[in-house]
Amino acid sequence: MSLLEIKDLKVHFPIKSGVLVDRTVGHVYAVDGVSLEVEAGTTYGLVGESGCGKTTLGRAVLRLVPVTGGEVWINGVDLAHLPEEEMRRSRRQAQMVFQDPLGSLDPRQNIESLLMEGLEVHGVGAGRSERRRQVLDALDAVGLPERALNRYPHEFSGGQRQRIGIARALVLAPDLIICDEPVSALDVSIQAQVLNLLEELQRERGLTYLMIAHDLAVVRHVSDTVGVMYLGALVEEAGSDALYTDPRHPYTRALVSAVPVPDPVVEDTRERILLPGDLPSPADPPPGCRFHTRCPWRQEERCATERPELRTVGEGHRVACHYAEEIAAGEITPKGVVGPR
Amino acid sequence: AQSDRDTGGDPNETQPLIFAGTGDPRSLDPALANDGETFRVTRQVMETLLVHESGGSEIQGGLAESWEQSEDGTEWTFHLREGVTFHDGEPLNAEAVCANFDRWFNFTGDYQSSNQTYYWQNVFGGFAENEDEDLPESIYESCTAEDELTPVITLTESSASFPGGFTLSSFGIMSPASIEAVADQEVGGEEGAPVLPEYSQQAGDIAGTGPYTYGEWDHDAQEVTLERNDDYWGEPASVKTVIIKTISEESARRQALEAGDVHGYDLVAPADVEPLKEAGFQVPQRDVFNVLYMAYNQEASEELEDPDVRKALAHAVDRQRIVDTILPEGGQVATQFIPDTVEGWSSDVATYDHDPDRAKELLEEAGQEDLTIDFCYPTEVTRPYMPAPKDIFDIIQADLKEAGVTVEADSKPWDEYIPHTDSGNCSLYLLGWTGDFNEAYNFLGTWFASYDSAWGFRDDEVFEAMEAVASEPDPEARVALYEDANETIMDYLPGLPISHSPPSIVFSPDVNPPNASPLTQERFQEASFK
Amino acid sequence: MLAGPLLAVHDLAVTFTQRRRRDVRAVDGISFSLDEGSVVGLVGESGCGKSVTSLALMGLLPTRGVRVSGRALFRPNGGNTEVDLLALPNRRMRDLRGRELAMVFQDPLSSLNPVVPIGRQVTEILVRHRGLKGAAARSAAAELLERVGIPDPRRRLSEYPHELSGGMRQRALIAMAVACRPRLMIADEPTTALDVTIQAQILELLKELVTEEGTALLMITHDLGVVAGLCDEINVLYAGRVVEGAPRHELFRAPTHPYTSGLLESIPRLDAPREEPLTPIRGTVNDAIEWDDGCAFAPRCDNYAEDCLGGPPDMRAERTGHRFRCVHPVRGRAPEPTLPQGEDA
Amino acid sequence: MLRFIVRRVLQAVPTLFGLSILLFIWVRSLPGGPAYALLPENATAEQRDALRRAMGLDDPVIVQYGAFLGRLAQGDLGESLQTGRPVLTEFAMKFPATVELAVMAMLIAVAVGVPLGYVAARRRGGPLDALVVGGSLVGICTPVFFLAFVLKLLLAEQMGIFPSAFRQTPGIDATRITGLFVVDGIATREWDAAWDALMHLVLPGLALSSIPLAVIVRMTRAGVIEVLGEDYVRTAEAKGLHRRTVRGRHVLRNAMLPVVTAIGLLSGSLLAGAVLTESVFAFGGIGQFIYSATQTRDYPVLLGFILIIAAIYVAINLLVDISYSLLDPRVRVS
Amino acid sequence: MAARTERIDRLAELTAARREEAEGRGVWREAFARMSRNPMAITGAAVVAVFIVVAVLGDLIAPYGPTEQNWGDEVFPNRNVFVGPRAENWLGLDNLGRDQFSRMVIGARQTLMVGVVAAGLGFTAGALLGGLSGAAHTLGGATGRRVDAVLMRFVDMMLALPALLLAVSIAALLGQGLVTVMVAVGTAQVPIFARLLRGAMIAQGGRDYVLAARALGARRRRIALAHILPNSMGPILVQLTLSLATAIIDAAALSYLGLGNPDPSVPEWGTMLADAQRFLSGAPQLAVYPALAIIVTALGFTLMGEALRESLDPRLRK
Ligand SMILES: Nc1ncnc2c1ncn2[C@@H]1O[C@H](COP(=O)(O)OP(=O)(O)OP(=O)(O)O)[C@@H](O)[C@H]1O
Ligand SMILES: Nc1ncnc2c1ncn2[C@@H]1O[C@H](COP(=O)(O)OP(=O)(O)OP(=O)(O)O)[C@@H](O)[C@H]1O
Ligand SMILES: [Mg+2]
Ligand SMILES: [Mg+2]
Repeated sequence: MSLLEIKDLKVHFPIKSGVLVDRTVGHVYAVDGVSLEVEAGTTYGLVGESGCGKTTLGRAVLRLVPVTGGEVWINGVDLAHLPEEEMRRSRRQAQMVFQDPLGSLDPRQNIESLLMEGLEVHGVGAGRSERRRQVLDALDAVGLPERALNRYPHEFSGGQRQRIGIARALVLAPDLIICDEPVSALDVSIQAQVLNLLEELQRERGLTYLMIAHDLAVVRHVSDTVGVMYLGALVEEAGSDALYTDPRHPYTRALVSAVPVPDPVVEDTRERILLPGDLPSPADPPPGCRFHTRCPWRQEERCATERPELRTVGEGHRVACHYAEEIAAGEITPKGVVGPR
Repeated sequence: AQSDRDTGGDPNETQPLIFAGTGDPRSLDPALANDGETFRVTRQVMETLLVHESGGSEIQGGLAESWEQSEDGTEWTFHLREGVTFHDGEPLNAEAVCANFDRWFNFTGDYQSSNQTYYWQNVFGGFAENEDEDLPESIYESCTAEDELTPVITLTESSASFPGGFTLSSFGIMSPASIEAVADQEVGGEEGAPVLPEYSQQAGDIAGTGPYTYGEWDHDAQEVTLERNDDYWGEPASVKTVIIKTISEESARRQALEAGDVHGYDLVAPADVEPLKEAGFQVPQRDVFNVLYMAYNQEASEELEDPDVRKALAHAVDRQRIVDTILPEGGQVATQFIPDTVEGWSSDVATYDHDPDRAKELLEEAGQEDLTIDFCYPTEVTRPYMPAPKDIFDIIQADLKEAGVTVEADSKPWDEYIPHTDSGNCSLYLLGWTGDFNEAYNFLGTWFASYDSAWGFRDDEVFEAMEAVASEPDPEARVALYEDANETIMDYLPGLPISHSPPSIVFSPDVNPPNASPLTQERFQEASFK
Repeated sequence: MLAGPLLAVHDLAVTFTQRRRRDVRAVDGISFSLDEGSVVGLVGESGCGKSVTSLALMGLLPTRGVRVSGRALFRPNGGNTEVDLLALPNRRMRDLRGRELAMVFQDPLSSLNPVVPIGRQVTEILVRHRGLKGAAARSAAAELLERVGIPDPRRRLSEYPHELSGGMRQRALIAMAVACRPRLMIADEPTTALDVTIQAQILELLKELVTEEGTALLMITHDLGVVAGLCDEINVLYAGRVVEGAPRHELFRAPTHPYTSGLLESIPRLDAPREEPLTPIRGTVNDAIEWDDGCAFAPRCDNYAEDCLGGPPDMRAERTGHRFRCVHPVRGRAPEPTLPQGEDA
Repeated sequence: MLRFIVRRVLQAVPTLFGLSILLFIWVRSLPGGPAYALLPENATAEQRDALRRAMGLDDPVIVQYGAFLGRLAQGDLGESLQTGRPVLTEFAMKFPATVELAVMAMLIAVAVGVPLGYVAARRRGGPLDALVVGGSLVGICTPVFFLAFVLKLLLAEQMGIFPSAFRQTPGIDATRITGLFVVDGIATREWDAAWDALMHLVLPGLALSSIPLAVIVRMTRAGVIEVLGEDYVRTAEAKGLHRRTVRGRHVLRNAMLPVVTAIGLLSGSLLAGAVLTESVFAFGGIGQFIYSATQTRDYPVLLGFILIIAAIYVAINLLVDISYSLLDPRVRVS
Repeated sequence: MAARTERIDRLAELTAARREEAEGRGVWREAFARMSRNPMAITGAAVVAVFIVVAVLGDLIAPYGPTEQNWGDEVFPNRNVFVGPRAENWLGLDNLGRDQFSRMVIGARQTLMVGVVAAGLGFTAGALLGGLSGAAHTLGGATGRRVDAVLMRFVDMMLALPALLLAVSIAALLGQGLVTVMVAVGTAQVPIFARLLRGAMIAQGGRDYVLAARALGARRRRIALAHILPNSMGPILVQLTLSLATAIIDAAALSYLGLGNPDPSVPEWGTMLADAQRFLSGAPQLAVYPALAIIVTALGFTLMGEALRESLDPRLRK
């Protein structure tokens, strides 16, 4: 059974401007029709370039940004259409870990009140001592000693701060944790510590993760299923091994080929697909396939006019490309691909 | 900075005399003003029928060489000087004089506002056609030219304001041609917002007979330039150009003088007099022509109805110390409500010396050992008769305390202070008056002629004494009556006259200053560069 | 007929002195060298002194509160005369910078002056070092932009940094760096702020420039993947010292310092099976101890033994071109944990 | 850009309108009143009442406000009770003095403040820095009128270098065109008049500049310190640019951005009337006039002047925003 | 085994030596710790401390009553006879023969009160206004933004009037008195505080920890009061310190314009300075004492404010 089910989720940020009163003159199509399911106890990884709408998607699940359309089902409730107060209470089911470990901790709260806050606002636990026990439990789970409680966020290192952020999410015993780039601000050695911790917690507590990151290697490492986003939409979704071994979408191919591997032997022989240009503006996404402006396999007409649907191309493998099969079969040749060196 | 422009030659011809006043003049037509800054300028240009003697307070002929009044005091005949011409070349004659009086009498519309024609209303009452029901009937009846040089002014009743009123700068005589030229320039603007007519704001439109003519009024630079009238009927002025500037800030005036930016200024702070003198500046002494008093309002505090209490307070105040420490040199302790320069001053009034013990005694007799009383004084203001209200208050407060009287201070800015005290809110308060002309009624009349909420007393003896003066048409006869009135008043003691203070004027060492006038009516034609 | 390496850094040390605080030894005796046309990498975690090293070489450290020692011998114009970059007077440094020595920084947005058009920022270096003026400078600038792959360069000249995308900005910065065909280019994490696809573009561009122009490149990064594909030789830094240096194949094949191998084992690799667990180095860089007390890495080291604390370990060279600073180097891959896990221990 | 300006102007309308209501209520609730301030002590109660009536002060406030708005719509702000001249005329007469003074003060503040701030930032933590920062703080903490007195005492009275009062030597032969004496002097080629007016500006300018100077010094210093730490300055240095290029194009240009805003706001408050300075130097600008209007309860002047000042203030803010957007392309308005 | 523990202990020791230990200290305590090392702050604090002590203990320190004209017969300001410092009157006599030293000492209290009450008033009203607006803007959605816009228009109106003019206006409205001075000077500060707090709150409102609190399910009021507000206090606390100085100086300016506290029984530096202008030529010392006192005190507060600003400013830290 899937814990989280997102159906055709849309988040459009209005762009306001006007002479006397502001009128909406356009939208940033940050998330534009994403559907996905996350099975309980698994990790769904979301990758994509900066600005493609990953964070917005994660926040939309918790309704931290206004949802323009679509549904977000968790435990049989559509969060997207809950009244404000009920939504507030439902936030307990899903928690979030943020990218910037320091910025997401109130600098004036010590760790105890930081961890206690969630319990207090939801009235969890009978009395202070009970809450304190739960706080200590969470703290222990992330590997921080009790004496951390009366310290302040700025006194910790980056990795420790991220542990605190994870502990804050844990205390409420949520079903789902949305991790928005939890390790991208950390050094590689610390990054591994945090990733291991997340995996360990999942094993112990049966947590479900929506793991957002731009580092494909990290996402693949921790996820069961990986979704690739481009300009507010999913372009491919697959099991994490399949995604690397058998990427179907041209964008995924390019992404996979661009990730450097710390091995000179691999690097020297790797095929590189260099995408030309930059990500178009999400306020003015290209018509048709959103990727066609940069796609080396682009075909005349269809790519520029018809927006490809996400369709199933194999066991748990969905892709949004008109020519996925033709590309896989080598019938269409790419332009501007740099061969191995 | 001045000397830079000395190019040799006679400084009187080459160099302007710069004098600083305390505010901008309001109008070049004195009929439309009531403030000293305006008159300082207009007086040099527009002359009146009568004047006070130079440097004194005696009334003398001005444009009129002599004058007579009828028995009942309603007809005033003036004998004009011969050979006087206006700056525009027209001759001064009886018709010209009458044209001026008729013009004022026939003012309409916003000219009838007391803001514009305060002095006309003060002396003559209303106008030919009063537009406001509150305006009294005018006592002006007519002006006729008995002959070429003999205008006769007829009043409906006699008034103690005359002949003094004819010296008022507001009644400066303008040339008939000017009158005609400006006739169609009404006071403009909407109701409630009168705009002064254009001619009163720029030089060149109106001509008088004075030793100076209006040269220019530079509003941007806040300066009025006066140019010598070389055809003046009397002794022509020495200095060719006189410039009157505005420096509203007291110490800025002093610094400007010290820095050589001006040659003189009026209203010297008493504390500056000595240092200025020491630095070589000239501070000619003016005679006193004002009075500062502490009023008792008997309606505000019934304790004051007891004459002993009033006297006790009088004995308690060390008026000599106020004079000694606060007033400029030449200040006097007041024995009565008029200075000795005004005719009618009596040397036989009851006096109340500083005697704290006597004060205590009197209070004890009155059963007011622990008297607590409120005392008002104004802020944001210095008046010529009251250079430092707060300091004066401080001293009196300390004196009263010594006599066992507790004072509750109450201060208000000037514009609130007047209505505050007028409507009887203050038991004790400081106020005073600078005379407009040499006539005791100009002082005593407004205060003691009848019941006034500002004083809150009804005393028939006092009122009768005043009535006697008012109904006496003969100015000479009035003098004796004034002396009686003063004695009556000081016996009754409606308030305590404190002091007479000479407002100081200062000039730089290189100037021969004009005669210092007790009425601050200095004539710049008397000044010259050394 | 070369007289030695293009740049030879000997014992570079940088100390920040602060009032009422203990001194910070950001760089603690770094030595490495760089041949003409070669690509050398400096890798290490945050705070190990990578940026300070590069700034010291460029003479861009603040003048007050900093002590710099050591030598950095550089051969301008590829000639035989050597100058010590660390001892050169400021004025001479200014002449070298931008012409002989160029630098590309990490954050392309903040590294460009936001209120000056791109064109101006490119031309000013041409004006300064190549004496170009007016239209000549502008067309040279446009050529440069074209060279680094910016489309429609003429129009871009009058645009401001914020109007360019991240990749374009970094290209513009690179254009400025190569404007005078410098002998040596220092790139301090040039791709860290960029997306992978853009990173790939930029790395490609750098490679191309290095090969075509013969510029030597000192590549500073924390990404082992980047150096693996780009550098001829790699130096691994820890707490202000080089702990291991080797040609790239050598380094990745046989990482000898426990730190290097630890780093390699803590990154998830796209080409490895995903089940393979990550082996993090425990603790953080803050746990480093003073080199004077012993190996700075000791508190985090799995091979830690008592003799690690006997003063700073010497640099050892086992095979040619491979040096490391360790008392108990990694032999094979069988780490034996000696301290409890968790960084707060 | 035009849209932006229109938008801002339209936005200012309700502010000014609200302000006019507040001001009106405020002004009319002042106790006392012109009838008491304008007439001598001995005026009778009848005379004072008549004057109140004549000035329309007896009508209900709402009626008065209506009349005021009606006149305002025709561009008429009423007449000064003090001087009997239209408020606009009065403003036109007083404002040039204030403008001259404000410009002078601002010029001094910028010309001295920016270099000082830059030097202090460059020598951050050193004795020169401490001196500059300390001096600027003392400048802020000294009451302006006291400073003015000291300046006058030293430079005008003791040394006689500068004149102590007025805008120009009285009686000097000068033609008035704009009312800005220096400008007029230059326009008419009356060089001595222009020079004379300029010399008269020095002391009041100095006194008035103390606060803006201190603000500019400190903002420049903070800005330069911040910019010196920016990556693009390092980039510029890495390009081997000349020191002055780095300083001018890269450091100061960016460090000046917040200073520009500050200059705008400071000019706004300087133009609003340097009450103290103007009165100490008998400069006759709007500040002094407003002050005397509060003393004489000159309602139309208070109302009119303050409204005009508020409008000028809004306009200056707009100018600041526009110039800011010209200087900083990032906030360029469409 | 023992050896191994020892080794670990030794390591821990070495590691600890490198770290700068800061146990359980909040942002504010850190800031104060930084301030206590800053000579600017120390100087400022010392001045302020002396000032406060004098203000509080004025009655005990002053040898004479401030209004006693004990030497009234020795001073004749109109004849330029003043009495300078001498054994019994350390700072000489004022123009009415009162002990200048006693007046200065006792005047400190009034001055402090004016400063504290005025700045406090500006702070309270401004913080209320700004806080409301800031909270409405950050959390109130579309309605909130409208509320904020209206409030800000109001602040704009106040801001459109220059501070001194505003103060003069209010003083004219309220009539003279100590309260007037405090209200006038305080009101002039209101828009500054309001703008600062609103700005800070909007900045803080965009920070991740606010989002985190929302994600936790905290209520808006809690977020505004417990998270955004406390983190936004820095700038206005700095401003509060600076305002104390401004208030004292502005009060002096009002006094100079004749709008100060008219009650002569309690001396106040601003009033004393303004009064003394009259005797500047004869007895400049009468002006110099209060002027210096005002400058030094204001400087004390300003130094503290600036130091506080520096210690709170992340850019200037390091
Ligand atoms: N509150 C907002 N208002 C308007 N636009 C927004 C808002 N939040 C995000 N956007 C825009 O929506 C788009 C998607 O942003 P989002 O932060 O979701 O991207 P992301 O994939 O998380 O990128 P990154 O890797 O940089 O975090 C971006 O163009 C961004 O500018
Ligand atoms: N101006 C300075 N004053 C004091 N210490 C400094 C200064 N600049 C750098 N340091 C210290 O020097 C050390 C090395 O810094 P450096 O910037 O070189 O690290 P880095 O390796 O470039 O790290 P990153 O990957 O974060 O850029 C750090 O511990 C840092 O705190
Ligand atoms: Mg994101
Ligand atoms: Mg770095």
